[in-house]
Amino acid sequence: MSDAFTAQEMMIAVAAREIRDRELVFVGMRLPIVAYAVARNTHAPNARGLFEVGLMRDQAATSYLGTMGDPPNVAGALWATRMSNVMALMAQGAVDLGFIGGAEVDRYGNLNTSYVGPPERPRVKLPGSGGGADIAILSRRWVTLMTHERRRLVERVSFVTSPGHGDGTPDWRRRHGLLGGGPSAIITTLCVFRFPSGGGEAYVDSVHPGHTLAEVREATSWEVKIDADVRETPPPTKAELKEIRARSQA
Amino acid sequence: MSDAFTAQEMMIAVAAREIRDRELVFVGMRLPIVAYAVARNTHAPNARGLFEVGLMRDQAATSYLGTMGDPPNVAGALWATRMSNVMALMAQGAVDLGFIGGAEVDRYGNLNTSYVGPPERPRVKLPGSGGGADIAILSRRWVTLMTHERRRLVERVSFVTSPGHGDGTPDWRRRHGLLGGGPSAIITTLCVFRFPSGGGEAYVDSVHPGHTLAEVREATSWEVKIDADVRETPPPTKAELKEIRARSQA
Amino acid sequence: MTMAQAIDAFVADGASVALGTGLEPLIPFAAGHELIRQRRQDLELVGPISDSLFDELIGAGCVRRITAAWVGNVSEGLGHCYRRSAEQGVPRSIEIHDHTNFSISMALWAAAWNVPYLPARTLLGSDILGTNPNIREVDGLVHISAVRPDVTILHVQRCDAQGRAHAWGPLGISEEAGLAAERVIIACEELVDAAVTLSDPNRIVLPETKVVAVVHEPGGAHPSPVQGFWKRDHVLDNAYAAESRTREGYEAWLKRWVLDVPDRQAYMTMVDVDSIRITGNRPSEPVNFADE
Amino acid sequence: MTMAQAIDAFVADGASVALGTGLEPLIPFAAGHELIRQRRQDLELVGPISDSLFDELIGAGCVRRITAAWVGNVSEGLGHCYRRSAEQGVPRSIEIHDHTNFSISMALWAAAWNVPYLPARTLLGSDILGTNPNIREVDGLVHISAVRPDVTILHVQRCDAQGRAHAWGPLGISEEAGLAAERVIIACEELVDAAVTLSDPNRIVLPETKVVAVVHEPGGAHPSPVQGFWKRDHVLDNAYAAESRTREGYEAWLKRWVLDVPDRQAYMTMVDVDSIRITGNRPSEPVNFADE
Repeated sequence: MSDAFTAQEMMIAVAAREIRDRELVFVGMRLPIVAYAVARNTHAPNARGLFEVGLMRDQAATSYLGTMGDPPNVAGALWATRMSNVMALMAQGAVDLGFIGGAEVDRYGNLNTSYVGPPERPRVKLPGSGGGADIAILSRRWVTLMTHERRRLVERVSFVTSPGHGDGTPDWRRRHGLLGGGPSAIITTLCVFRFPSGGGEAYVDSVHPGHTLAEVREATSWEVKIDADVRETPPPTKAELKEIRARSQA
Repeated sequence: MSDAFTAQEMMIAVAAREIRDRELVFVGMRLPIVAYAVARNTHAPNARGLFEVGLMRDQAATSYLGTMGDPPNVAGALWATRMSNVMALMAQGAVDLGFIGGAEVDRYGNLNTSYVGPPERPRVKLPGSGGGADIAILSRRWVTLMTHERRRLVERVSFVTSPGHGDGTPDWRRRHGLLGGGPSAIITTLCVFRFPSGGGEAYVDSVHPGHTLAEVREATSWEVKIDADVRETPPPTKAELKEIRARSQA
Repeated sequence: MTMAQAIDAFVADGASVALGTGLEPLIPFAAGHELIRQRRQDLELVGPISDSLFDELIGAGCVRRITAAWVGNVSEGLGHCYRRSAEQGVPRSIEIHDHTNFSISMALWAAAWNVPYLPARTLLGSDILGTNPNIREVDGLVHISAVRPDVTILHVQRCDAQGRAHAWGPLGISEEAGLAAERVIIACEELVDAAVTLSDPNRIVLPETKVVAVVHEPGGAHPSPVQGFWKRDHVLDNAYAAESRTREGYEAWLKRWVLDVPDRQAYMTMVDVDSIRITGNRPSEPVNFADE
Repeated sequence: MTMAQAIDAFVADGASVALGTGLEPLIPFAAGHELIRQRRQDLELVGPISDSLFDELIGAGCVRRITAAWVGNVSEGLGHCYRRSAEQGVPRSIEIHDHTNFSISMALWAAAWNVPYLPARTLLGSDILGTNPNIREVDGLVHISAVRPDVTILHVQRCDAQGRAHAWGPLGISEEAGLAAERVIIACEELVDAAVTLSDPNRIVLPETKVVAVVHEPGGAHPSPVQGFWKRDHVLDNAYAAESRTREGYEAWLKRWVLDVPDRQAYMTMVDVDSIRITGNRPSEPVNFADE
């Protein structure tokens, strides 16, 4: 197995490390499904995955998943139920960590997956929230994964589908009645952003191997904050890469 | 089989005749369970029974039921589910007829199954609504069965658990937002009361064989209205008695 | 874990406890009797119809508040301990939060979805609106406040040691009561391998993350029925209804069936189990969960 | 009944139709294709995530309004027909009532319980509050108006002729979509005897009183998966995503896979069924419904 890794593999490895052992993780589509499997089979053997389609699991599926509803994700599930029951657990604060995809994110972690341009005649019509806004509002903390491009990391999203830390003022979420803690990280193809506790603006916490802060600045629309202790993101381990590659589509 | 019949058998036969073919009937405890079975096996072969415990049936249970949740009522059910799903059907107006028991009823068909005397220190604490108030408010029409005694048929109930036609003024139910049509009959051990369409006061529609209007007047707290065409209640048929007796506890 | 251990560990004095959520079947009588033996005080009991279990607990003086649609016994209606408590304060007075079957379900769904209330179309025109402070009319609808049990106790047919419970037959309000609760205790007829429960994840009533204790307690729902295992014991239902009519009769019943009985195993030796045991087999047709 | 007959009889122009309530599995593609063949107009589509089915129907010009959480295709995200419609009005403009997965479920439960709205804790802080007129903030909660489909179409694993449907695996919002609807059409992999369905009344998804048509339609959910019957067809998922990028590509796809195909049976002859058929057996453990 090659130790060289792709940007996507780096993102999945970072996402997997966000999952702590024994946590209940709301697993969305695509990369987070793989991240859950990696975490489960490496450092978080007791992490459970919750899927809005109506599933709970404590083991990774044994074969490739195109979606969370594919048959291998159902076989061996701990619970097959209605979506509204899964949402009940999240509304109660039982979901420790959620993953959300997005087309655009801003410096306060707000996500747009609905409209670029005016909703009545958008420049780009995106697919919509799915469960994204629910996760953003109700999970204890959440993480988004995104290709690092200027058109995706924007000063302010034109439409807030899934609220992050709002306008970045202290305690914005609590003041607006949002139950969950909001985004804790933005994982991109170049770096990892994190947020101060209580909300506010994203800062660069680590830069992926082979990339530079200059690249990050260049590919971000806003003037990025850099953590004083910024470091290099630890590359995917052999164990992580093995799990990731076992779950890529043939 | 004896043609003589008890007051209870007369009540069950009348209750069964309230069920029309193809109706969805919300079947409560005790006598109505038998009434559904009688109707289903005589004149209403396509009537379905709905049980708040979480069941739908299209056939009578094959052996004695102490309650609607007894095992013979589950075997062969068309649906075993949650109570809230059964209530959904009733809230939508899908239940044609409901049965409710009560300790006290008044001339407008209001039922008390909660408190005789002040709620804070009642003279008699009754068991409460169960699903009674739900049926009274949401089924398209309903019927109550009661032993005919002055202490049960009262001028005004001291506590309205399950609303009938309220204060008896026209359209009381509609004006108060109650979706269902309200009580259509009170079946007692002596007679059958019915109500004018749109609500109002109960009147004696028929008197059971062997009983008289004088008895009815004597055993009722209010001055009863009598229908101009008051008749004798047709006695239980042989077929009805056979079904009723097959379902009495050994 | 034994029932005594589960009650000791997870039900405190003053707790709000949902019981009897099956309405008539699957009533966790064994758990109720253990609450009495451990002399729990000041409980709030939450449920719809609960066979005679709530009446028994009220008579034993365990209860501070009833949040339920109906309290009595299914043999004859009136709950004699409930009457004595409400009418005479014997053995103590209780607070009564009246519900209907529909409204208690909505109160639990409100808690499950973590909203302060759910609106419903029931209770309009009922005097219950005036006596339960947690139900009120708003704009032609009725708002039913959330009810959040500290613990929900369910009796089910089978469960594995990790808390994956299979129940079948009508489910009453068991699902919402479990989801609404802080924690869940499962009592089961059969303790089975995880391979059995996970063979059918659709039949698992609740997420295992809610379950704090699994008690293998055959007969734990007696005298209420358990589909596939036990018929209703009409004889003992009727006996309770008759004996509890007087306080002395209730106390004799309590001594004989609860206080002098160490646990459910001993209790079941006192029951005519042959008359109520279900011996037939009426199996569900399997479904195929294969993924390839 | 055939799917053509069921759509003809029970889905009118202008109807509100809930489809794809399984989110990703059990999507009733066959029904969607028949709606296109019968040139239904001005539909309101109701659903959570619907694989690419909503995108296909939008491209075919059948849709007046989308009431959904997500429209795209599961292979690559963006729904190209949805984009062309919203961005350019091609082939027609549509009205969009944005939801989240949670809020569309609550909207259907509101209709199921016949209340005008349900409150929820989601959507606070989201701009969706400003664009969907049926969702509004009230006292720190979000009130989600009831959504009542005229018809809900479900694909399930097995059903009997009387409409008792067994589905297994994750259920998404199928239950509330069926209860909320005026009527339900069931498409099934296997048409079975009532003895099979009634052997397990807990697995019956909906009351038969809602069901107006049962269509025996093997493969009717392709390319979405059906537990125990079919894997997802990634190849055809990907093909749709690629071909629908241009209007011409979509029209060629539509001609080939929908318009030139008389029915689902013919469609399935065009699919590499051997690559996606599930052949294994992973049976659920039976439970005992005996009553004596």
